[in-house]
Amino acid sequence: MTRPHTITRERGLRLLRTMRTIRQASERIAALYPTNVMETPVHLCIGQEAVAAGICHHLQDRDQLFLGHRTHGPAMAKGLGLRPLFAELYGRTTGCSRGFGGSMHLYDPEHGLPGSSAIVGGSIALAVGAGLAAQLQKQDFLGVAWFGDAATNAGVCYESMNFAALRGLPVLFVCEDNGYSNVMPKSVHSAHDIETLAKVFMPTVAVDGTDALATFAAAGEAIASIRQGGGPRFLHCQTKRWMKHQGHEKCDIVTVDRERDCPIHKLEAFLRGSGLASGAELAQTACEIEAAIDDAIAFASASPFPTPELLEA
Amino acid sequence: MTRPHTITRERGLRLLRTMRTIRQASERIAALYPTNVMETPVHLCIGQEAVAAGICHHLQDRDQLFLGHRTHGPAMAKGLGLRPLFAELYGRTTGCSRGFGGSMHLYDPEHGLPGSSAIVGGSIALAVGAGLAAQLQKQDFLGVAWFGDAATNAGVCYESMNFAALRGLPVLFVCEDNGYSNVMPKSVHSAHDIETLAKVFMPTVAVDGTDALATFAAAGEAIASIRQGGGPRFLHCQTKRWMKHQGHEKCDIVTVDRERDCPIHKLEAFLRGSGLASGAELAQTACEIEAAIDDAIAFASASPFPTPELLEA
Amino acid sequence: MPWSRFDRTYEAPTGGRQITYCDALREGIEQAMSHDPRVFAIGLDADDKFGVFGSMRDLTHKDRVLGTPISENAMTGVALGAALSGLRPIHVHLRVDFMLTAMDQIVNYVAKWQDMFGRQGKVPLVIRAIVGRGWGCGAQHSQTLHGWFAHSPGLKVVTPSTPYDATGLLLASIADDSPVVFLEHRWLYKNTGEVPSELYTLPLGKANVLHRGERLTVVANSLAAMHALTAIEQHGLDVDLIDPRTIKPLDLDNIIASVQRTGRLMVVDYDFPFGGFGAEVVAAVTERSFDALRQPPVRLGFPDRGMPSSGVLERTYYPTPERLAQAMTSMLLGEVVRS
Amino acid sequence: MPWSRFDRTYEAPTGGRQITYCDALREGIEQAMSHDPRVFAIGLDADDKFGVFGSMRDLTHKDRVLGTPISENAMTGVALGAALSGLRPIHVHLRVDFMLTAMDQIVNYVAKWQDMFGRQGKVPLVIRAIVGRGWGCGAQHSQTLHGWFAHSPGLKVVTPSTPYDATGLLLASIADDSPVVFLEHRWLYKNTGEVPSELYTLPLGKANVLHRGERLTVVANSLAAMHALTAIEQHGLDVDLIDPRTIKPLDLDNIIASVQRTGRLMVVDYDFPFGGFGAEVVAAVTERSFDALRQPPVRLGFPDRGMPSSGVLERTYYPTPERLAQAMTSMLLGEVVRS
Ligand SMILES: Cc1ncc(C[n+]2csc(CCOP(=O)(O)OP(=O)(O)O)c2C)c(N)n1
Ligand SMILES: Cc1ncc(C[n+]2csc(CCOP(=O)(O)OP(=O)(O)O)c2C)c(N)n1
Ligand SMILES: [Mg+2]
Ligand SMILES: [Mg+2]
Repeated sequence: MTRPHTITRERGLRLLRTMRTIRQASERIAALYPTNVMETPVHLCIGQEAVAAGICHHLQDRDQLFLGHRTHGPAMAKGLGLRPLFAELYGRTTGCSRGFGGSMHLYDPEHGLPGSSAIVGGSIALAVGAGLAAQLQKQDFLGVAWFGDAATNAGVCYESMNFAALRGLPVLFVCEDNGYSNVMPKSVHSAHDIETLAKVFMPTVAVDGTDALATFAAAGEAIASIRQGGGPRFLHCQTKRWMKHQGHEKCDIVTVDRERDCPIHKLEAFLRGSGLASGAELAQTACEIEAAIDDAIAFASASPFPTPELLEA
Repeated sequence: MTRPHTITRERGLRLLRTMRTIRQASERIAALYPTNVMETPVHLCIGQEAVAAGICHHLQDRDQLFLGHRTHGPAMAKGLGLRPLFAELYGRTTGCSRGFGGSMHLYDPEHGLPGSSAIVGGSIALAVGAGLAAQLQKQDFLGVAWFGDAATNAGVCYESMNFAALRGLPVLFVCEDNGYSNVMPKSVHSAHDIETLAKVFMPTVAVDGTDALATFAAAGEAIASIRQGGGPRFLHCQTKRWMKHQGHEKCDIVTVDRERDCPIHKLEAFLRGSGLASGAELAQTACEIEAAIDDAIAFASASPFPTPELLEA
Repeated sequence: MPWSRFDRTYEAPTGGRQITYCDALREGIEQAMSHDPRVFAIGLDADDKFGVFGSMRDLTHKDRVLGTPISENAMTGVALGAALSGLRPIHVHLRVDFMLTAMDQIVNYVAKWQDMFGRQGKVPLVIRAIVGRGWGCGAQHSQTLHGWFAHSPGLKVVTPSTPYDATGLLLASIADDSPVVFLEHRWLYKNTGEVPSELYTLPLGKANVLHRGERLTVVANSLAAMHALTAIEQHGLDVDLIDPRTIKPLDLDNIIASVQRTGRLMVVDYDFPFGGFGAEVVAAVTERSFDALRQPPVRLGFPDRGMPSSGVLERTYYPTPERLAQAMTSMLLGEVVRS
Repeated sequence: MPWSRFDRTYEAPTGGRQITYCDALREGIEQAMSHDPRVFAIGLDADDKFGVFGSMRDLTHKDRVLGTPISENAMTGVALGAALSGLRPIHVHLRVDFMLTAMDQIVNYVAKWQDMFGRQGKVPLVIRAIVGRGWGCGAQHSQTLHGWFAHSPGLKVVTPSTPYDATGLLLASIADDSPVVFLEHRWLYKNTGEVPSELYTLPLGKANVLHRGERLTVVANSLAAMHALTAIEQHGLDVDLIDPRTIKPLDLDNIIASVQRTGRLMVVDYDFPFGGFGAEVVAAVTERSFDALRQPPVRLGFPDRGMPSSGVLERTYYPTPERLAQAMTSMLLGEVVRS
């Protein structure tokens, strides 16, 4: 799917920076992972960066984003810094969860990350609760539920959609559909079509989740409608998971076309092609991000470990 | 909704007998209830008899019917005798659950009643399990899930529909929609339309659940398709609850038209009008049923109470 | 903070106004909602005309009483999400048994949320549930589960037995910044007792001595505490009756101080016998004041099987004040008591 | 009945074939499925290439190994419904924590089904789950929960510690006509031990004595039993080590007989400390053989908080054989041991 995009240079570069940060941080994690400096199971989202960037660029700090196990990408896009992220992966007190969470449990309330959960599905309900809090308090923040395709099989997902729809809550449902639950393809876990199902409860939009500009545009419309009191919306973002479900290895069951499937390649090609940015600029961005990752890792490595007294009840 | 029915005299009389048995037994329970001979919370289904009769007349003893809290009607229609039913309500050892179940937990495996549950929703999954057992054993019985409109809000309902659809299991989903969850109307508990939702997973048919012949016809088609290996089906039966959610009192929130809403009145009118049965015959049926209820109550009252040793672990 | 809080001594006042346990709960909720606009109530049938067995009828702030579909699991998550987004929810269940549909949210989410992120945030969430019993309700509508919730780190568990405790502990639970499971026994709803009309809280984790005695320490909570009190009073037994009021945190110090005096321990725990609260009290007391015990401790509770429905079986299944009195008397006579 | 069953003595055989705990489980499942066409396995990712950490890889009867969506609650009901319709399901969870999403089915349905209908029917259902630990998995992926399940009447709870027990108890569980929760610790999967190749079952409710000693009775199950054994052997401690193997039914007679000899009791329970299995053993032993105890009993387990993820915190949170050895030594020296 190619359609003409209108985007400012600044927005384009910011989207790219977010995606590159996620990609480069993920690749660094993958590279370091075999050395066991990070004792925590990681679920990388290489290939899925456009979803995080495209959506989170519309969100404010006050919007409450609830994540599942595949946290890194959307957490960074929402504002979690590289230092507190890496420090958490390194199990240090300076980590965003002070070393108590690990990869699956990231926390940064100042950037609207009230926590994430490793039990698939349940955090969807928490986002609906955030939407309820906004409605009851007559405040204009959103609850954002972020989940994978397989989470739509969990009863809590339906219960949450029903309640959000019943009360017209300001909640954005983001289904980051990589087509798999670990090695189980969607056809084996879902009899339903995700959009058909979501439409039973709320307006639903499908988007190419490997295309940052398309995702950004669709998310913009959905979020604007929610902010205007239009009730919950569902964004179905189809994307690809390049890595294995968990860990640092490449996925051996998903065929990836490194050009057509790569959200970063796509956006860079667009930016260069439309004259919004030069190749040198893009290389520069990559370098800056690499330096920031170096800094974060140095910070994490130098940070103290938590002390056992912290375990006292 | 009136449409011409074709039905044999015998089938018509049998449907009527089932409905009358349910109605008269329920009315007797309501009458006796204030005397506390039955120490157990009853959920009567006066007004809903056509659903039980119309569907269960297509079921065999080997078909496994799983019920919720509103048990009496479908249990009787499926084959549970008046004696074991009343004895259970009277808390006697001769009860179908030996005095351990009460109104909400009826058991009669010989008639395909492997049990019922007072926790809304969960038994839907059990019926799917029965369907799975049939499929794995290559046997031709059905699992039948029987639930109210509000049970469609419970996550387990969706999870069950998805799995039944995924595997094409021989399961009939019966939603006995009386429009209420206790005093809460459907609009307050369901954002979705029940049929639209069910259709995401399987072929779905709506039927007037106060019309025994219509229900019988629709159930016949659905069940035949399931038996032919067509996978799960959903029957949405709209009906009315004449009594309060629980106990022996008339409902004060549902408006009932004793002619238009009464499944028994409708069927009797049809049978008489089409010359299939005479008024005298119908009166005779009512009398016979009354005698059977007298017998069941005498049996229950004379039956021994369970003894405390039975409680030993 | 609009939540004004003060702690009174945790002994019951005297000479005051008498209201029912049900009204005491209602008053606590009414006060909490009036004093703090962040407090709201949510639950299946919470907003209907029955008002949760009367405990939430005719509240002033009806706009903050929300009904829900039969979706207890997601609704628990909704309450948690709201608690993380500036509100102080009270999630209510008409039966504690329905909470089982929400155990993922309760144990994996609500209980763990603070620990999981290094205890940086607050989770001001109260889950109220009513414990049922008898009248043929059967095995799925009669569980108590307080010991079960207490097993799970991250949950406080409160089980008030008197109207005074009901208000004071409910207000303390709502004011608490960590999750509290608040269990009310349906059989206590009509009991009356003195309750001050001004707003007060009682500390969580402080036991109440319901009766003073020298020869036996009986630990009992909720309905069991009231039954034990009846037994002791009717039979004039020389028993120290301690109602922990909060199962967790558990006021072991108070219990142990009593056992040090009496040398004997009985726990009346209206729950399944394996593990749980009764086992914890016996185990903890034995570990910490072994030498004070003169006699084997005793637990009384339910048989280890699901609740029956027939009235005659129920009357055997559930302990009664009379049976508690017999057990206490036997124990004081040094006989072996089997629960 | 195609299910041929025989019980061997429940002591481990000697001189036989050595296989891993994982292979022992696999062999048990393979045998069960071969001997009884009614046996089938179902679970999320049960049918994928990883084969439930290897415990179900390359089974002969692949047609009886079914994957499921992430719908653990309904899938438990599906397994129960199948058990009520002529089959003998094994429902498997890759982590015991996921069972929390299914507690309504497990506690309200599976556990209660027989009691609720006057015990007229059979519920031949095994729920297998793997207990995880460590490596930054955090609070939602490291629970054990055996004591919690045991609290609920109607469930048997089995926690094998050796390959021999794994096969024999798994086959006994599958042959049982009541629901069994079967918990396998991931850390035991690579341990090897002697396992006969012919089909055998071990009785549920019979403890195993892993080490003989005279001065202290240590009760420990699953991984804790193996850690306790290591501690005892490495330090040459004079300890009777009893692995109950089934938490419920619990072989109290065996434990009490040991305490009668040694006069001292320690329970190592890798679980949260409040209530649960550890508390039950201490409480039950104290009640039933108070006079035999010479010293306060001791419980060792996890701190009362959710699991941390940082490696350094994990290494404090989780007990080790070394720490168990220290505690046993202190206890034998008569020092006060605090868990
Ligand atoms: C209730 C529950 N069941 C099973 C798991 C194990 N699990 C972790 S991630 C995962 C796959 C989830 O797939 P999806 O929702 O599509 O997200 P993705 O991993 O593809 O991002 C599974 C089965 C879990 N964490 N929680
Ligand atoms: C999980 C759960 N939540 C709440 C209840 C209390 N409850 C019993 S019946 C009922 C209403 C059910 O309505 P519906 O499913 O439409 O069936 P109906 O009573 O109308 O036949 C409720 C809320 C319950 N039994 N189980
Ligand atoms: Mg996926
Ligand atoms: Mg209804």
